[in-house]
Amino acid sequence: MPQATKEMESRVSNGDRSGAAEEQDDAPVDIIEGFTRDALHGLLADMLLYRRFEEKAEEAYAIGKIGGFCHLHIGQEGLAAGAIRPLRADDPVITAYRDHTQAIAKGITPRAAMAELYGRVDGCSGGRGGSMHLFDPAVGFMGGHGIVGGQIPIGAGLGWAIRYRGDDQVCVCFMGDAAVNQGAFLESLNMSAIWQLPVIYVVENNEYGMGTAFSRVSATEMEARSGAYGIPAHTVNGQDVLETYRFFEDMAERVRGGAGPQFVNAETYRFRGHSMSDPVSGTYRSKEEVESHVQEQDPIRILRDRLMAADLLTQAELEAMDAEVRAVCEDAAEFADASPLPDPSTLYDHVYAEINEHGRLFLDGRGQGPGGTAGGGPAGGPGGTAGGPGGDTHG
Amino acid sequence: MPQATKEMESRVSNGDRSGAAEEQDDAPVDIIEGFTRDALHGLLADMLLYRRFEEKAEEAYAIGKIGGFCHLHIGQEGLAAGAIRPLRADDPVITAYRDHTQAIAKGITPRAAMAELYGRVDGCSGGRGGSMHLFDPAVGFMGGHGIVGGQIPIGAGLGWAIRYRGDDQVCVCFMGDAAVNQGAFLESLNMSAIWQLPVIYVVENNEYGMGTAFSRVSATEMEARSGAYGIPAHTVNGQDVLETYRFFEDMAERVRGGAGPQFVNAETYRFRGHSMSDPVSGTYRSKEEVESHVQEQDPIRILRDRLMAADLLTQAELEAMDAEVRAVCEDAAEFADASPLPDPSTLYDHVYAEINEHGRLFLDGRGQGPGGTAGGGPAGGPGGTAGGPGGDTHG
Amino acid sequence: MAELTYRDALNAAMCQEMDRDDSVFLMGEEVAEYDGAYKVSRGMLARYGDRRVVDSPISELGFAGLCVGAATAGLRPICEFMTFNFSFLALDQVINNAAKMFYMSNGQISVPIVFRGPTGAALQLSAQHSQACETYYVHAPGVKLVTPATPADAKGLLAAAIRDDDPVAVMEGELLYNVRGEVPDEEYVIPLGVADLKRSGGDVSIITHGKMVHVALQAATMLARDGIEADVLDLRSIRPLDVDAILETVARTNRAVYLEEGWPFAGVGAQIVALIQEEAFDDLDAPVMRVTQADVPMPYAKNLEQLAKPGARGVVEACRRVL
Amino acid sequence: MAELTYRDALNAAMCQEMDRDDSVFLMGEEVAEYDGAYKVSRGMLARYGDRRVVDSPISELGFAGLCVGAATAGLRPICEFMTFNFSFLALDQVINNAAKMFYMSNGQISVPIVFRGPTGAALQLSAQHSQACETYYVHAPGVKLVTPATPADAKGLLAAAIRDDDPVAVMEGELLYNVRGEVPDEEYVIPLGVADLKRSGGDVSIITHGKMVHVALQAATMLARDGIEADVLDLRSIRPLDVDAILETVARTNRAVYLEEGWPFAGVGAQIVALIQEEAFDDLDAPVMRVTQADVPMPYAKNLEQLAKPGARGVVEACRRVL
Ligand SMILES: Cc1ncc(C[n+]2csc(CCOP(=O)(O)OP(=O)(O)O)c2C)c(N)n1
Ligand SMILES: Cc1ncc(C[n+]2csc(CCOP(=O)(O)OP(=O)(O)O)c2C)c(N)n1
Ligand SMILES: [Mg+2]
Ligand SMILES: [Mg+2]
Repeated sequence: MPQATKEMESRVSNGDRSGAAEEQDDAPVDIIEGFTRDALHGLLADMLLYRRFEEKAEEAYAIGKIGGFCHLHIGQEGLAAGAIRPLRADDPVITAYRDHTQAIAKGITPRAAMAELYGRVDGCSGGRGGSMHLFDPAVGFMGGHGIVGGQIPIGAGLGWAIRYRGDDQVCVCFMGDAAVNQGAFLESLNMSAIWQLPVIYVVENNEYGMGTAFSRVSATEMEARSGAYGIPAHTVNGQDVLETYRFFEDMAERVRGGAGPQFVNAETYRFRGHSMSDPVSGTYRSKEEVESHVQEQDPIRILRDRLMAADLLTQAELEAMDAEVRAVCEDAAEFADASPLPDPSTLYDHVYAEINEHGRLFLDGRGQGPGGTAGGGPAGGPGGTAGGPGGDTHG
Repeated sequence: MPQATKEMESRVSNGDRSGAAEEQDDAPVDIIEGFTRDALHGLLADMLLYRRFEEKAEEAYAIGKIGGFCHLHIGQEGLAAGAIRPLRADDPVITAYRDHTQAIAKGITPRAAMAELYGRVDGCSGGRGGSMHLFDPAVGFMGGHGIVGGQIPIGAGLGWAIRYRGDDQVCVCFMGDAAVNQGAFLESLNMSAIWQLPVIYVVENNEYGMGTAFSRVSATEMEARSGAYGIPAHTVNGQDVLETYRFFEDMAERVRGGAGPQFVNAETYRFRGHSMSDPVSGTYRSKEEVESHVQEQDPIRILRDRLMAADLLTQAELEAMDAEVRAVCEDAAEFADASPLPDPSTLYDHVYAEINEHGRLFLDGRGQGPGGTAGGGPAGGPGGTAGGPGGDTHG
Repeated sequence: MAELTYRDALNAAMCQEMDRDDSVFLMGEEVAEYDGAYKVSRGMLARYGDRRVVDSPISELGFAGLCVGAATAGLRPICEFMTFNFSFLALDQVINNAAKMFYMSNGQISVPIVFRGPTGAALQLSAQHSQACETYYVHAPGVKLVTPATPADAKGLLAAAIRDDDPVAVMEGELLYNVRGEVPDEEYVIPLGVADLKRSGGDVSIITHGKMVHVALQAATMLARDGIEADVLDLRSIRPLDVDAILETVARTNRAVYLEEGWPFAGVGAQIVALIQEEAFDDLDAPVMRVTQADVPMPYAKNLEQLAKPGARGVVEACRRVL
Repeated sequence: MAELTYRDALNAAMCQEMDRDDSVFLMGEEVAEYDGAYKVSRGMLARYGDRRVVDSPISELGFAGLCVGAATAGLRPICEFMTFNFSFLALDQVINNAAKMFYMSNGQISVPIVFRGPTGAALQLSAQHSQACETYYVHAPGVKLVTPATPADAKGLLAAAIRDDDPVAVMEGELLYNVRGEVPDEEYVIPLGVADLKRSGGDVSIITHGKMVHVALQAATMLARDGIEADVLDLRSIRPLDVDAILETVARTNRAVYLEEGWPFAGVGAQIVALIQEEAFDDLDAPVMRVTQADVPMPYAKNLEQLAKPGARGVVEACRRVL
């Protein structure tokens, strides 16, 4: 079931959806590498949705509707579609801050994602998280994490919980190429190996961590990084969504079957700057380098061209598809814009899950307890302007 | 120059001493693997010194002269002698908390080491550091560190400083087998590789981290751990001091010559418990296992037997040697015992290297500044009994 | 009621909770085969097996993070740090993940984890092994912190911590493990946020927590010899904080001393002093004094260590100054 | 005197010190080829080459530790954290090694290192990227901490920090980098431990540090409209702490408010309040109030973030309460 067109319907379909058509021998002409025409259109529509969603976010950021850091996945959509769509609804996925399209691929609606970027109450994190912290455990999306490498041990823990309960889910834990230089990588992979946790660690290897080429911060190739713990390394072309999809479909089943942790070097490329404030090209990579990737390595163009060459997609179909996903994104933006800001009275909600009648949890004299009047609460109050004259932000 | 017998003399001889006799063709009968008789006796005497020193410490601990944690190196002396004695005096060495014999091998006198264990003012760390924190930068011994893996980045930094200055020293950074599971290991080795730092990382692989066998916390062999960063791995038998010595003599020169960082898996075995409170054998390793190592893998016995078999050592010579090092250790203990406790008035010395006339650095109202009388200083005072009823200590 | 050591009381709490809830497990260095570096988990591997009592590699950041991840999936990990000194390596996972995940996810993902182990100094363990770590765990909101001083409190507070849906740090003491005391046999919990008046005096309030409760009681005994009767208020829980109990004792005595094991600068005591003067300014007849560790790294030498640690004599002196 | 941005003043300080001392080098993520995530090191790679201006992998624990090691060997590293939020990963190296090595080695090994980068919240960066980290750096003795608020202070304090023989954390602010101000052209240092009275009033003392100095000045302007004249004391240096300057302003005004960007529990403010009441109890006509970040992780939503941050109106209110 193509994700984009079914957007407004249930998202629980993830697990049921099979791109494979091996058993359908009534439709051989509609097939590329075993994907039916519908499945192929679905993947294309998915990636188009992710692309248009982020283009919309880009627009919204430019006019100040979205604030803070905003890291676009544009160029890397083959990995969201290819690595996540084959998973079951109950397979947990966790990633870093470049998380919009993974979140949508896992089942967060464009509305809920966009509203989160807008910092609104209908956002998937209620407006508290923002771009870097999309969450929805109900669809198995465990965030959205801002500390490089910080999600890797959490991913191992999700795998641990699966094994502990004797369940058969698989955790997919994404990270950037730069994250493999964090100690957390060693510690997590080692534990995953000794306890044979059902985790697929996926490096979205877009060749750069901000402005630093991987080759400048590693003396070895990416594939060499997991052997130290006895974890098999695989390389997949993330720009080829069909290859990626097949790989993850197969790998998820193998890990589900007890193959133990895996390490995937997924080759990809980021078409935009590191974050909104970072130029697309500049000191660390040339305009030409970016341009050649955009021309030749765009996962959407690659699939589109292939489908057209095989007469499985017409220009009209493509335009209809694009119009459809654009409408979804337009709707998401309108929805987000109409969604209210979080109620100020909720500021102290969800810091703690359990608050009893004893003791004070918030020590600023305003959050809870007797303070506020009897001398307890001069702290801040609905603050005036914060922070002094404007600065700027990295990403 | 054998270390033990020259104990009371200068310790700066490290660098000048060469175990090799390749050029001395007047004494071929006295040679094993190119070591002269003197060099062989020297290495044996060194290891005997380390052994007797720690046996003395063990005795002193039992009668409460030494407190806190005390981790003995007994059984692993081949590495102190074999890996450190070939180094130059100005080559920095850094290690973990099991540091007595490395410290002595690098040039800290048994007196200064023992006084430190006693917590006395003549200790190499003035009594502030204790067993785990022996320091003497003047002889290139950079500690003595208590956080597992914490010394590894420091070791990389010592290598960095050498490279930065264009000098030709080599840093030897020891760690336990369990330390390779710390993230600091990945981060340090990776930086050492990309910047080609002159550091030899040595795992004293005694098979256990406290009560945990390495095989229980690693899915791979030790040698597999450095390839992820492109750092060559070597294995050396740490119980064979001659092999170890030759290896490090050669490796230090290669690294000095620009070979880049190296990783050495030095196989060894700890004959005592992890620390003083830990039984020698028990839940995690059998009595038999320990006994067989003591019988067959004692670096001192191995060298002794070899020398005797080659008629390069008589029983009388051995006994004289032993008496000599025992005397050195006896002297060290007497020296330590006679050394005063640190002056209480120095409590606040050496927290900061630079104290100006402005501001207050110590906020307890007693360390510095105007406090102490005008309301500033009720804190503690020469405290009564601390901490309540006795407990116990791990190690 | 049986007399138990503090160590065994902690053990009893863990067993009590593991018996009632399969989602509780214990992970840490040496907790299983070795029965715990301090034998707190003695017998637990034998009783629960290696699915639930798990030896970790020496990877504090990693196993703490793994436990946080397992908690986000609904398990209830007890993450033992051999000592809290080593948990600086894991602090990113504590502060950035455990403490914030519930908030960032808008209450969708709770993190019911316990971090436990000894904090503070034992005997001559030197600078890297002798730190009271409370401040690092309470400064950021999102984590709770309890510091049991007696066996009965140890059992009740640890059990409550395990049942709590938030991350709770349980800070123990190496020098407390052998302390004995009456511990109810039955299943019980002590709610977080309830201080305990361990001694009722009325002339001056000694407010404290953790291991220092014993030092405070000792000081109170010394003061009593001179006819000065001190309240000894054991906070037990640092976050949530029993502000009412603090204000109550201060309202009665009008004079207070905070005793803590750690360093003064931005310590727990600083917060309590600030709170008292903010909320009970008019009750105070004298400044609230603090007795803390000397503001130096812990030295190894016996005499210097003794000097650096807060002690009963220092507390007595401080009480005299505020009287 | 030229008008410089805070960013360029920091750059000028680093260049000044690198020119005079070859042992000074800069290491951090993106500091070289990218000219710094916030462009603080703009032009430095070109000027000093990649021996002295070094891009590190994203390995906070590792490169901070490497810099500590280099410092023990006598170099003077400037270790840039892209933001201090990421330095929780490195805290073990800061607290256990940088802060303690000099003491443990009995004064044999000093650690002349600077840790610098922005601390505190910028705009809508959410919980993991918006923390004031001062408490984590001052609780343990052994590290010094300065928090320049203006370009001139930035240049003078950073230069002093680089020359200092101890570990010094220099906490900046993302929202300060574009602030402009007069900066002396010549070489100078501002000694650590000297507070600066940024405004002289006399009715009430607003004591603060770092970015909040600007909020305090704004609050003082608001108060002045109602005829209330506030002292604004910028501590500039948190450790060493200019206790005399604090006591001096409090002695004059008898009323004080501490304004800080971070959380209240065991914050810098708690320490200052405790100190004032310990050492100037009789000078106080009212409790010292604190204005802090709300005791919650920083939310993303614009309105909640605004509400969580301490602001000038809150300061004005607090001042009115103590008057
Ligand atoms: C621990 C930590 N250090 C630094 C940062 C700042 N930072 C954010 S993203 C980033 C680059 C990460 O690159 P990579 O892992 O390759 O992911 P990508 O952005 O390419 O997806 C850096 C340095 C951070 N968020 N966390
Ligand atoms: C970060 C940290 N975690 C835990 C400890 C407690 N501890 C001290 S030594 C040790 C075992 C280390 O084993 P290994 O590295 O093999 O060295 P060995 O003792 O065998 O020489 C442990 C767990 C510590 N000191 N530091
Ligand atoms: Mg990348
Ligand atoms: Mg070992």
